[in-house]
Amino acid sequence: MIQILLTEDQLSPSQCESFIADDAAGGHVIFIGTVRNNTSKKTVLYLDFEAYGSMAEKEMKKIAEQAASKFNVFHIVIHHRIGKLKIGEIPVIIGVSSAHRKAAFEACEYCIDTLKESVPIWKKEFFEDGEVWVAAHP
Amino acid sequence: MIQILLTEDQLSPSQCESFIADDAAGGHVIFIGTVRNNTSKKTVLYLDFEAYGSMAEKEMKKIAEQAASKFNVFHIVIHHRIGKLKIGEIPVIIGVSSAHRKAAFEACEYCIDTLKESVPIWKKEFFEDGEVWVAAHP
Amino acid sequence: MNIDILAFGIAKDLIGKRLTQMTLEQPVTIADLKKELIGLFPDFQKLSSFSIAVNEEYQNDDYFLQPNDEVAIIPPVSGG
Amino acid sequence: MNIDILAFGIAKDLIGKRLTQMTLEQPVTIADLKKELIGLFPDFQKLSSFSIAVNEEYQNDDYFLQPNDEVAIIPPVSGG
Repeated sequence: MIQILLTEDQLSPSQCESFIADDAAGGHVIFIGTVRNNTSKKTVLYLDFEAYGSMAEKEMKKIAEQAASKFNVFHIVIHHRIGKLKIGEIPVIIGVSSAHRKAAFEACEYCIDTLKESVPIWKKEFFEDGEVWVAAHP
Repeated sequence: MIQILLTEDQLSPSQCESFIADDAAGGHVIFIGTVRNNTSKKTVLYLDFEAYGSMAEKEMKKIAEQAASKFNVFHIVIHHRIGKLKIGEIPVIIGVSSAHRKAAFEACEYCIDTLKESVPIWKKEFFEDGEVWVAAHP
Repeated sequence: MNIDILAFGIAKDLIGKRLTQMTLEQPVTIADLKKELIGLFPDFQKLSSFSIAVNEEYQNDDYFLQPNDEVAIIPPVSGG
Repeated sequence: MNIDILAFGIAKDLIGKRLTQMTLEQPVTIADLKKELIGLFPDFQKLSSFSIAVNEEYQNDDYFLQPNDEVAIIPPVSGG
């Protein structure tokens, strides 16, 4: 089963872990992204995430479906938060369960790598002396 | 930092997640192993884990130290449970945090792969019609 | 034809608003639209790249826009 | 010399107890100990493999055992 969530509320690792639980699963791999306090050695104050919501949900669903067809897994959950996030807060959680662990590792890494390439979500980093849309410029 | 735990008590994913949290970390990868309800299509009732406790703790610490030296990571936690575990219960949790996610994925997978090769812990599977020490025979 | 265009992230900042309307002669491809955008807002050329989504799907430069399409400018994404 | 030997997992089942004592002529290597164990408990040969740890570290077949070593039989591990 696949679960996709795009929300302004706090994300919950334990909720994601519950969704992927399965009596036939032996391995669960969870990726939790957090807001780092620095980028290129500059101190980050906070981030602001914006999404093209309806398309972002569709793209996340596509990624989960692709991962489910490429790897031998049971369940995939992708939760992404938008809005203003402080250092240490969680913008993204991806969880995958499988009978054998290798498939869960591969599918989880595939989902986060692909999400970062194709899902229409943008983050702006706020520094003490300015702000910048991440990855916008070469 | 490294944290190793070998215990008869229930393991807690959220406790492991808290240990690896770091304001400079952007990626956290958590592996949660659970007891599957089947093996080679036979129904498993429960497992019983036994350890050479003092050596198992040393070996887990070595693995975490090796992973920390091979990959660019911040924190590694390895918790392993022993005793009788029911289907769905958690024998092992491994968590790794890093600035960039790739290192956390690699270190986490390295730790669980190596743990399964070298840490002196043994599990016996209990079926309706018998019991077997896993991996003991060819 | 008139086309409603959604802009996100830095594209919204460059255009100055989230929803803008452009009048274009049919037939018009995504390549034509991109050229038009760069003409109006030269800073689009400074971006690493930008894509166009139509009805919530990425489309290539040779796609022909239709009157009721929902068109969105997708600057380099940075989610996760 | 007398050596205390710890046995775990299936090794404990084969020997029948967790702690056993063997009397061996010095010098004695781990290879010698393994041969002795197989002589006493032939089912050890049926295992996929088994290792010997000395003072909580894996040691190779050519390691010479010392009187106060803590020796442990490590059948194929299956943690995780």
